[in-house]
Amino acid sequence: MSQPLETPAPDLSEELAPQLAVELGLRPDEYARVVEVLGRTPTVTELYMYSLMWSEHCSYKHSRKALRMFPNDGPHVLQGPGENAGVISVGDGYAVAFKMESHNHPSAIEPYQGAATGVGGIIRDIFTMGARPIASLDSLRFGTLDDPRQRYLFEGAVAGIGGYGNCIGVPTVGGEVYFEEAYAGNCLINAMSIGLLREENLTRAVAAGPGNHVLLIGSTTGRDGIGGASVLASQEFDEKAEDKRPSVQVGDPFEEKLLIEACLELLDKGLLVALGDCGAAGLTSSISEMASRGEVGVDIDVTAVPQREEGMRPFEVMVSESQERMVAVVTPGNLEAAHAVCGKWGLRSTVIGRVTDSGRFVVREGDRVVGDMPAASLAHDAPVYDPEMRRPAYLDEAHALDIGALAHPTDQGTLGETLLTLLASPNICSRRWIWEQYDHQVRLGTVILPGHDAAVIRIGAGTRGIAASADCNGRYCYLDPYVGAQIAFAEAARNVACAGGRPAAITDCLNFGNPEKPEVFWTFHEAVRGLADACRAFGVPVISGNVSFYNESFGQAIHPTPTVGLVGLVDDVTRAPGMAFREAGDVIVLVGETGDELGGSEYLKVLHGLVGGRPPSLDLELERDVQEVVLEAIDAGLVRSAHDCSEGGMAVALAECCVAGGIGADVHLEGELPSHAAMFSETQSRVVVTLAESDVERFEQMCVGRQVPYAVAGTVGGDSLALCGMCEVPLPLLSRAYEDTLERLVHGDPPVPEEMRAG
Amino acid sequence: MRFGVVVFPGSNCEQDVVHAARHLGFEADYVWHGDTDLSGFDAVVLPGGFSYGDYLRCGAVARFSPVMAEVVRFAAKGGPVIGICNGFQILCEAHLLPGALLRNRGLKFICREVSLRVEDSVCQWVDLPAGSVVRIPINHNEGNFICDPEVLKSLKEGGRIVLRYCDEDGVVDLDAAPNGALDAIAGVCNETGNVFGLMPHPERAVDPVTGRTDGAAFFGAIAGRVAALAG
Amino acid sequence: MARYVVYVTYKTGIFDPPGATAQRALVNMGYCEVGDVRIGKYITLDVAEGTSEDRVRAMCEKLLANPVIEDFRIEKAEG
Amino acid sequence: MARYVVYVTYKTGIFDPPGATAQRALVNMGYCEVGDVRIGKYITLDVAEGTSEDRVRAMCEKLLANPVIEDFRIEKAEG
Ligand SMILES: Nc1ncnc2c1ncn2[C@@H]1O[C@H](COP(=O)(O)OP(=O)(O)O)[C@@H](O)[C@H]1O
Ligand SMILES: [Mg+2]
Repeated sequence: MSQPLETPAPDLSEELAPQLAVELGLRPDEYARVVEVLGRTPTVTELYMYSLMWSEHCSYKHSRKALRMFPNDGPHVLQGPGENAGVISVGDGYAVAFKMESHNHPSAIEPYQGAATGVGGIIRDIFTMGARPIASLDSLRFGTLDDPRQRYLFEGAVAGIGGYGNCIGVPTVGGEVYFEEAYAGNCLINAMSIGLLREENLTRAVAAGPGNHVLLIGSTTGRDGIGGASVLASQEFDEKAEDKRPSVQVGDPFEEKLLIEACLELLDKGLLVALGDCGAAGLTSSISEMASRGEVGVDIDVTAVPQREEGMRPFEVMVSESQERMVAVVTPGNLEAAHAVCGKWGLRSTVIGRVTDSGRFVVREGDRVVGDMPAASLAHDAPVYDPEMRRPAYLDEAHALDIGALAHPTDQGTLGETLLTLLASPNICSRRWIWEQYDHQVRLGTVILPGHDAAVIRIGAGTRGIAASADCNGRYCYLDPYVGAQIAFAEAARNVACAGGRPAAITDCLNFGNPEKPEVFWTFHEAVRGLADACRAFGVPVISGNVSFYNESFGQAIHPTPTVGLVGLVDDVTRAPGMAFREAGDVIVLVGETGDELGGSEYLKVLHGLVGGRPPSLDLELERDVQEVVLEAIDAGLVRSAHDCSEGGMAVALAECCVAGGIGADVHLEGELPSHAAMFSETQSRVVVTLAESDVERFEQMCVGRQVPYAVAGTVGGDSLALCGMCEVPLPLLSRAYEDTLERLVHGDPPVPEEMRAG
Repeated sequence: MRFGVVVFPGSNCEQDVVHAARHLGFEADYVWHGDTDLSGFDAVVLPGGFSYGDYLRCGAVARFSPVMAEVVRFAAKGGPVIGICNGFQILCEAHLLPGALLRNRGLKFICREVSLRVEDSVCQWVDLPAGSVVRIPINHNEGNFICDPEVLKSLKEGGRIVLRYCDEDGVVDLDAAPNGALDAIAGVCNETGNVFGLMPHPERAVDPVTGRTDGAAFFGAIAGRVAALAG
Repeated sequence: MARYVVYVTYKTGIFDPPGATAQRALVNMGYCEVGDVRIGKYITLDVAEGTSEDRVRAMCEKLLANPVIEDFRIEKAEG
Repeated sequence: MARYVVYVTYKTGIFDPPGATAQRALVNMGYCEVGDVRIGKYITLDVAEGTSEDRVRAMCEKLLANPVIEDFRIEKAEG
């Protein structure tokens, strides 16, 4: 490491520095490491920069080791973890980049802006790779809606996601949402974005070429979000949250839309050496990461940065999290042209420094040096921890629950009512109220709209496409993080398979409590292990992801929530069936086998107010075979509709198919199970498929061929769902229970009185 | 037949309109909001999106783009102009069409396929018989059409109400527009019928792979009209 | 720098969806004493010393307000 | 009926995209004298006679303003 060219004038005493370090969230040993790296007492600017870059949020210091368990390679992988987003090849020279990220803590303070800027951030990660964002998904968790605060958070977050995504013209095509007490003090807002690019346009954020310019493009820099990375995302939530309000950031989707167009044009014209986005830790992270990846240095002058506010200190400029800013490296020869493109789109573009060969990150205010650090030490020398883990005691207690001993409905009347109660459960009912607030069609690519198992997006002009789904049942993960994480993967893959997609790769967003608590870290480690094993079994790599720790309030951690975002490849989008029952007379085949698995079920929660037992078991080989059969049949053009069976069990899955198709069905659920188990058990690896009668035999052969259990269980038709010997419920009742619930829960607003209207 | 699709900063449906037009076998190209030359275009499209972020008021800033003066001239000469969603809002702000579009009554953005009844109008962009029902998606936060009573009267008398929100059977409930629009109005045109503004997105209902094709009629109608004039 | 303040309000008779919704919400929250609620814009403009009110009026007529649905009022803020 | 007027503005330091966009638009339209533009809300509340300012303040804190990013000022209107 070459010696500092100029040492910054000290502005912190040896006594004060360690104190500031602690305030900024650095541990004493971490501070010592900073001093060691620098060989002197850090300046204020340097201390801020290290405290953010070495925060959990930026450095993954607690999770890094565990994440090495994930498989990252596969036949389609063009870019694995480590860049702003992962990229896979999807054929015909096309590739897709995708990633999921959390914005939990900002959203808990200001749901609209928190969720909106979360979308803005993940979108920037995508076009930074040279990809045009073509679809987003959102994965949400709140407390129960009887609490006004939760309704406020839910409404605000959905409005924010729509407000931002709709404006920039990226369709929000899917997602998931759960309402559970465990999230009351700490909602989860995870956003996933998918971008499309030509393989040859794949861009990486690697700075190069000493003498090249560092160009800041987009919005001005203000004091917003200062310290956001460490203060907001890496500390537990408690009453102190109130004081952290000033660091809320307001998103500007219009500026982002211009950034997308300008940056893609800049890359298209080959005007950039490198491109990076300003996310957590602002200029500090984007520039230090670019520099260290390229093994070069940078020299930045904060006075050159367009500032939104008077009298900002150098450290404020360096760590500000003002939104909608991008950093590019440009050769002197291309500077003119780069400015021109930005100007055309009405964007500011300013040279704020240059690339050097010193390997150092030099920060100056005019000609005064205020920071001089090894660039790589900021980005890569953060400590890596090996946290202690301990299996939580609550597990045995929860597993001990004797579900058989509970009172279960047996007669037709109560079984029917139970089905309606489950359909109207906030965790099962239609999410139409959400996705109708999202533009899910812009770009004309959405072939399967929200409301089915997975969204299908056409790619290019032909029939090729991708299917995407985001899934995680936190209750299963609470009861068994290993199996729960595997089920998150299995369900995402099953959803995609039901849309005719072959799983290609996943991204993830691992939401957990405080990793410094051994019990919490154990659940994290188990979940990662489970997810890694599931990925291996399916030969599906993890190409990107995000870890969000410290999701606790008043010492209470959320359910472990390792959300999986899976993208699959669809050869012919016109064959994607969707889940709606189509024509009277179509034959209903139930693929897979139902066991007595009510542990962690929605039935147990809604009917008995219990979260306990063991989650459903998962046989990865059976799961794979079931999905293969469904895919084979879809490819063969046999499948009229396909819907996987998840929360609420087979009865709910069948009801959803009826409601979606506006037609009834007559089904016989065979087996020795008691009715309530046959109807509501959440056994995995099950899919409801409908076919024309003439195709049933071929389909049966496919099942036999793969030794997949199946049952020809009934036919589509009529205006009620009849479960032979169990219950019969009229279609209108099913629809009302399923369709109206969410809106009613959020706001039973009366319609606007006539006299209040114009004219 | 060549459509000129104007691109304002923040437009986000321009590519969809061009795709739809070309899918239907017509020519279509982009017109940058800073340009002032519309020669060579048979019809002008102001596409959907969020021009200038829809900040201040939808369409308020876009209206001052250099290209708009030319659009006004083009329309005055009888040239066909269609404003879709944000484009409709821009046409109202530019006073090429009457009224204004307020926040949806429920204050929620709405993305949904709706039924629309074709009214008996002078609009050159429609050749479907009055009373026909088309299914087309809407996608907006400010589609709540409003105008004062005199204007409404003149719209009715002048056959300038082009589309109304209705149910599957074509029945219109004047107070039941999804966005609260006055008289369930979804689209209006100018006196001469060449300037047409509507909230629904016909370009989203053209390609069978992604759903219905009812939107094709609007492109077809104006193309037929232009071809006829060309003789 | 001089400062002008511009108040933009809906014309009477124009339905104001946010205002109406806020009114309903307040009543639902137990503030039954609330009658009409109207939500307009409150715009502060910092302009070069000596900028005339007529200039500001022109800005309002052209851009800041929509005469079809809105009225506006201009005030010179005390510097 | 009594009338209160509420002014809602972004806290200082909070970015105001609509204001910034309006500012740029005005400059592009030739009003180069325009510096900062901030756009807030101007709310008129008609309430029953005798409603106290404290009640109105509560309404603002609970609904009309977002205390996380906005400040508000209340005025009792004459008449
Ligand atoms: N937060 C959300 N945003 C957008 N779409 C959502 C959201 N939550 C659920 N959806 C959509 O609603 C449908 C049902 O969701 P879900 O019950 O999670 O499906 P599944 O059980 O098959 O995973 C899916 O199409 C999903 O994409
Ligand atoms: Mg599913």
